[in-house]
Amino acid sequence: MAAITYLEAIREALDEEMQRDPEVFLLGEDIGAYGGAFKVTDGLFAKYGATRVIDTPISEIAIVGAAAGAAHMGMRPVVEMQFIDFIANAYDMLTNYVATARYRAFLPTPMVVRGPSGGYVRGGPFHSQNPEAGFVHTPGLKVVYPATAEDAKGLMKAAIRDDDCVLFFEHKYLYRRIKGVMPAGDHVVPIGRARLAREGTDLSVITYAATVHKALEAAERLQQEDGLSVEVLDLRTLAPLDDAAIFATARKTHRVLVVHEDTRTGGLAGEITARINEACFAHLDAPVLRVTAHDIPLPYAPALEDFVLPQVDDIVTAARRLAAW
Amino acid sequence: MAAITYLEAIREALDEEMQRDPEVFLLGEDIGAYGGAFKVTDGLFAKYGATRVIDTPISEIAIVGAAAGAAHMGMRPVVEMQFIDFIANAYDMLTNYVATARYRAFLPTPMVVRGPSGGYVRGGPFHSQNPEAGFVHTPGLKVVYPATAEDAKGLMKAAIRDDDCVLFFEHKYLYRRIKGVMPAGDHVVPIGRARLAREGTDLSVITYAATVHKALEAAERLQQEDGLSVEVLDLRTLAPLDDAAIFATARKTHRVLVVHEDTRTGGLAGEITARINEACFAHLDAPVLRVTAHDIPLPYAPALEDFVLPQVDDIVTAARRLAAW
Amino acid sequence: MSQRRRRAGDGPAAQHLGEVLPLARKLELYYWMRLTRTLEERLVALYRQTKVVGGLFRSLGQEADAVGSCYALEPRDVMSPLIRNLGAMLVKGATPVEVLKQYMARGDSPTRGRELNIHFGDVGPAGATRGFLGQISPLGDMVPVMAGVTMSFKLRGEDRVGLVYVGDGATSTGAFHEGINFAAVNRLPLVVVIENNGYAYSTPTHRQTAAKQLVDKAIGYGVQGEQVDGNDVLAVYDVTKRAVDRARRGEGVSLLEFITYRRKGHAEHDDQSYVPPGEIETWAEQNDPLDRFTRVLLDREKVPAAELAALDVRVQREVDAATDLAEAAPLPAPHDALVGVYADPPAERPLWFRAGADTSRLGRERAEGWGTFDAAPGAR
Amino acid sequence: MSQRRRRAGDGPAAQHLGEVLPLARKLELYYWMRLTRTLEERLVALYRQTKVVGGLFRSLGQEADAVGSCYALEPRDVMSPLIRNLGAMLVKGATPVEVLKQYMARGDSPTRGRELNIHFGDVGPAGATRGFLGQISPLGDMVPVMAGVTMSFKLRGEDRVGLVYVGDGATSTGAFHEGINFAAVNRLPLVVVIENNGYAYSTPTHRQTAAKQLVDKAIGYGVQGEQVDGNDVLAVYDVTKRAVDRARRGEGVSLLEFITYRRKGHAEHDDQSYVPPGEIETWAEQNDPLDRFTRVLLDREKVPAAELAALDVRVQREVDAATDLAEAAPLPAPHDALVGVYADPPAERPLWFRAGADTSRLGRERAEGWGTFDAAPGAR
Ligand SMILES: Cc1ncc(C[n+]2csc(CCOP(=O)(O)OP(=O)(O)O)c2C)c(N)n1
Ligand SMILES: Cc1ncc(C[n+]2csc(CCOP(=O)(O)OP(=O)(O)O)c2C)c(N)n1
Ligand SMILES: [Mg+2]
Ligand SMILES: [Mg+2]
Repeated sequence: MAAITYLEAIREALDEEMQRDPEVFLLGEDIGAYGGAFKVTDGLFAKYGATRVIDTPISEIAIVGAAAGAAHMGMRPVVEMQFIDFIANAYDMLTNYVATARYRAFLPTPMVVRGPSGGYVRGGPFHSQNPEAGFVHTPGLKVVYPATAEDAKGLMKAAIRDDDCVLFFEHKYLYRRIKGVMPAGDHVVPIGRARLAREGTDLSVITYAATVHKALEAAERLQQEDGLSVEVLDLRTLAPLDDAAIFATARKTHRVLVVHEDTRTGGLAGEITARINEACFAHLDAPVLRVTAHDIPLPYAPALEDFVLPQVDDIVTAARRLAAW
Repeated sequence: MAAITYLEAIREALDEEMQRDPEVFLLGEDIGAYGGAFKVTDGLFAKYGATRVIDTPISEIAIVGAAAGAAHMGMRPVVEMQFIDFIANAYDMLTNYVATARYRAFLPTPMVVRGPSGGYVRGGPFHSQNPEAGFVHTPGLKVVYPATAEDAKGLMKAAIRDDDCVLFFEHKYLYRRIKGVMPAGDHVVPIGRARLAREGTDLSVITYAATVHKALEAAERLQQEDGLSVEVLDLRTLAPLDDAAIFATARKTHRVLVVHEDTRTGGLAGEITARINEACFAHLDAPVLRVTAHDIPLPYAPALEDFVLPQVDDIVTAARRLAAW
Repeated sequence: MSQRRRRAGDGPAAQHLGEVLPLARKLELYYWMRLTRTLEERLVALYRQTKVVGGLFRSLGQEADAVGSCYALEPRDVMSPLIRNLGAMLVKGATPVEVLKQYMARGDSPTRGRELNIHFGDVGPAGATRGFLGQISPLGDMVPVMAGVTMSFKLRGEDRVGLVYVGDGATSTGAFHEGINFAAVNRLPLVVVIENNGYAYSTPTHRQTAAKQLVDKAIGYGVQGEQVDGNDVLAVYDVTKRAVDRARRGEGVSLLEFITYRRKGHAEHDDQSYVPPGEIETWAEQNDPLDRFTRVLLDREKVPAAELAALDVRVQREVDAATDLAEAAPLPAPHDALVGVYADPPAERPLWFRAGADTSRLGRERAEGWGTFDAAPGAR
Repeated sequence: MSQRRRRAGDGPAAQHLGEVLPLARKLELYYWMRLTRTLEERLVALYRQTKVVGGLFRSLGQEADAVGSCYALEPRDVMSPLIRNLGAMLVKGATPVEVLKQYMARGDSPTRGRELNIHFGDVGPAGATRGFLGQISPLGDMVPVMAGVTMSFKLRGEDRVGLVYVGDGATSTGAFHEGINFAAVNRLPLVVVIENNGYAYSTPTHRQTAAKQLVDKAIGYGVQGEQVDGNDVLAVYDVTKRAVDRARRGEGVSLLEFITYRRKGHAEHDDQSYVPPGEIETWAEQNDPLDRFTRVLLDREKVPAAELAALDVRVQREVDAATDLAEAAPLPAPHDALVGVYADPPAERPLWFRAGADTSRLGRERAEGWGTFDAAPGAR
């Protein structure tokens, strides 16, 4: 089978799930005939019609709330945020209504909220965000953020089948830059399991989304230039975190670098560090270090964006320090 | 001078700042003649009138947005969320508009968003929240959360005078339960500095807000029952964190327990743990441990709420484990 | 498009659907209104005995609007109440014992002690559920959710209608606006009821909106608008039934404004100092919905006073019996807090410092019937 | 209250404030419209040369609405533009060189490379600032912010008015609703302009709202509403000037709907496949605002064609000169990213793994003049 892009993999998952389950439908701004701002839903309107691919007004509160209502009644809505940055507008609806529905009212709310996320694309402060931390912090939500085309498809299928609300972050830098050959058959990647992207023995890089690729590039350089064997763990699911995989790599290499594109303070790296520290303290030969964005709204000019966001060089620098600890 | 409550201390700060600076005004739901749901602004409408204590429609987006607009023009609005839980409705306005205004547009936005926060009061899932983590994670915002009446007053005065947006969380469990004698004169507590609430040598508890009092109670018990000398650091300001104070106590006792009322995953304790781990790794005799709420929407029945939230017993248990490491 | 008074859209000869109700059904309306009031009075007594956990919210003087409107729905329809819609919930099948257990945070209350007061519901397939949705506190949020509920009806071709209540105050929220607009554009079978009771907490309606009347918002959403005397239970029924019928016929959203009055404070603790003197008394004396309807039944319908008195006694007995049951109900077990944040995993584990937590029962905690408390509608 | 056509509220004998403008001022309107169009055409050329960083947004066919409305403001008033309001920004004093530098993300652009395209502003005290506010992307948010700006005018007794633009699409946001309602209740001196250009990205207006017309929302907010032909620059001026005057007189909020048409896609990359065939061509041929106004000037005002041609040449020269300046402007230095998230601390420190970062200059980076790029209004 031919390789398809990360973006096509998501579309394929949506298509297959809509085919499989008549309760699955799509809701979002400009996702119908236009196919969405990034064309993720391209062709689905033509195939499934206006009752299953529904264009909405510019109303993130209503889109998320309506998805929840339909989900209570047994449907399986998949909502697009035109850019994930606008999920902030639905923050109350997601954290107060959706996340608590099962717990406080025993209401199933099987829905997916997906959208183009992340930077490195000169999108400026409102088209580049990585808002996962606030949602990982919210009990009742699940969060995934794939780094490969295979996982993008497999996790989307799992997200749609999950009986709770799953936030599905798609990295727009990866949309058309990476490709993968889809496994045959009903390719579902279970939520909650990390992926060992590269095996190594000297130190571990734990990361997710676009920085998985930066970590892999750094690992290759460290191998060649320093002879260091770097393990790279791609988390894939951010809530619930795969503690077993995180602890296994920490206990194996004794040196851990956590990398993410999100800003530093209050980003996920803190949580991961705390968990490793609690569970693997005796195994650590060095502090867990973090390579993250600076605590700054993401600026637009290439030189500025590149300064704020973590780069391959930063991972190399940090890994060397860790290895030398 | 007589001792006044935490709530009265906040009111006194508002009153003094309104007196001092004609640009200070208050905005919120039912804060005028009624004096607010918790009566924090009681009497200020009578004293300053309808142009400085302004009742609003039920519109958290508009209240926060309007405060920002007025702040750009040189005024100093202090906004009340009737319960801090409803700050979720203004999440976009705060994180996208307000937090970035200075950076992206060089616009001063001196404003305070304050409101009753926290649990232990049988308020259920929507009147008990501690939403600080999402805002500490947002560059451009400052966050304070006082534990004493003295700090409530002094930090409110500092927040109003700060040239950026300060989120001021008030713990409603403390409103009328604790009192303090206000220092004479213009009592301003600088933002960004923690307070050593109790000195100790065997281990450190780092915490803030209502759990400061639980930590102090636990420290007393540990002293009496176990002969343990526990240091308690009250953070007071959550953004920016007082790294110097955090690192000092960690380096002093070599054993750190971080306690907060907020849920565990993605809560502030992870960030604090990561910072200690980075800066004080060689000083640690044990892992940094966390006592937090369970990752569960806060239930209403006393037995359930008490189970989910951290209690004095939990701090004692955790401290003993830490001491025995 | 916006109609200032009832029935303008239905032609001049249209019947008053409330007035033509058979007497037996009118007596049912009386029963629900009386039950609402008596149950709330019982809650006040329990509140004073500190048996209520948290605040107590009254709908005194608004019973007609809640009961009359919900009475226009079929059992398969779905209704989303707010804090003043106890009457609507009772009509939809919520039982006094459920309400009492909720307020007392009992372990076998509809939310098992997780949520407050009347924040509970029972929704899902027609027939199997009673059709009311548990509200959350952030105002306005239920409007988008009900847009989604009714979207499911439309997408599946189900003959079901939704009705959502908001207060005058909640009309100022972004959620209200986005939700009704979304429903209007999609012509969903949804009735949006604004209960204009004069206040949002302490804020009078003219500080909430500059509109002359809230029904004036209808035209801006392109929906049918009607305003009605909310303390006239038959008029409320009439206007709501027409809106429900329109929705059922595929004619989309209606926005109804009920003019009523909140005679008690926002909650029991509120001293209503902000209310102009005499205002409450005037409404109590001249415009109590139960008094008004009693007079209709006695004077126009010629119901013997003894028949109403007998209904009152029946209500009293039911509330007494429910109170006994609720007071005897168990408190929740602490570890019950751990169950059901997610479908998978079915339970959280207690944090390590809770060494004493009994987790042995967690496995079987998530029983198959773990859904809404299974008091059948008949159990009332 | 909602007026379907202009001037109904001002009595039948009211003058057309656009038509009575002196010719010199009409020629200014022509100049601003031409400058808007020519500057955007230059941006297209630069975009094709990949000199623009990010997307390019056009207002082709909407120049009259942006220019005519903003021209009704005084220098001390504050205007909040959206992505199609380049014309309004130019009228308010933004310069072509600022716009070009923004689009090319230069280091001395108004936002020093931090924000995109025309997301920049200059607000503060009257006299010292030009009075336009930098927008953010989330739609609707500027309405509450402008409510606050105008609230400061009212609280301080300043004789200043605010004007905020939203698109047809943005009217669906909660922020729009909360903001205009807040302004209406407080009778703030604010004019809210809805530019109904037929589309929000690919979504036609009838999928955005079920209202017959967007001005129908006015009555629901209790504000004055007027609708006007947005491609008639004098009519736009007339209606806006009346609304601004009302606001200045303390008569509160107006909601204006301008009927116009977005002839280009949402941004340059958008192929407009969703537009019915012929629609764009019809508007281009029959309803181009510059063509229409040119005809008014030539035919009714008897302006010699050569005079307009001379203006066109002047505009061309100004845009050429601005382009040269912008292309020569420096790119931002990377460490410039660290400055000014907060007033205190004035700069962030680079993270430890950025060993190479030059932080020596951070101390003096925050110059006193660190505010808006200080091109004076006269510098245009
Ligand atoms: C978004 C939001 N903001 C604030 C509150 C706090 N609050 C609870 S009830 C209330 C007043 C509600 O008034 P209204 O909508 O008129 O309903 P009523 O109580 O009169 O029935 C307020 C402000 C809330 N619940 N949600
Ligand atoms: C809250 C929010 N949701 C979605 C978007 C993405 N978006 C940007 S422009 C646009 C369409 C805007 O349409 P309209 O308001 O009519 O303005 P126009 O472009 O036609 O001038 C959309 C959906 C956004 N910027 N903000
Ligand atoms: Mg009300
Ligand atoms: Mg538009």
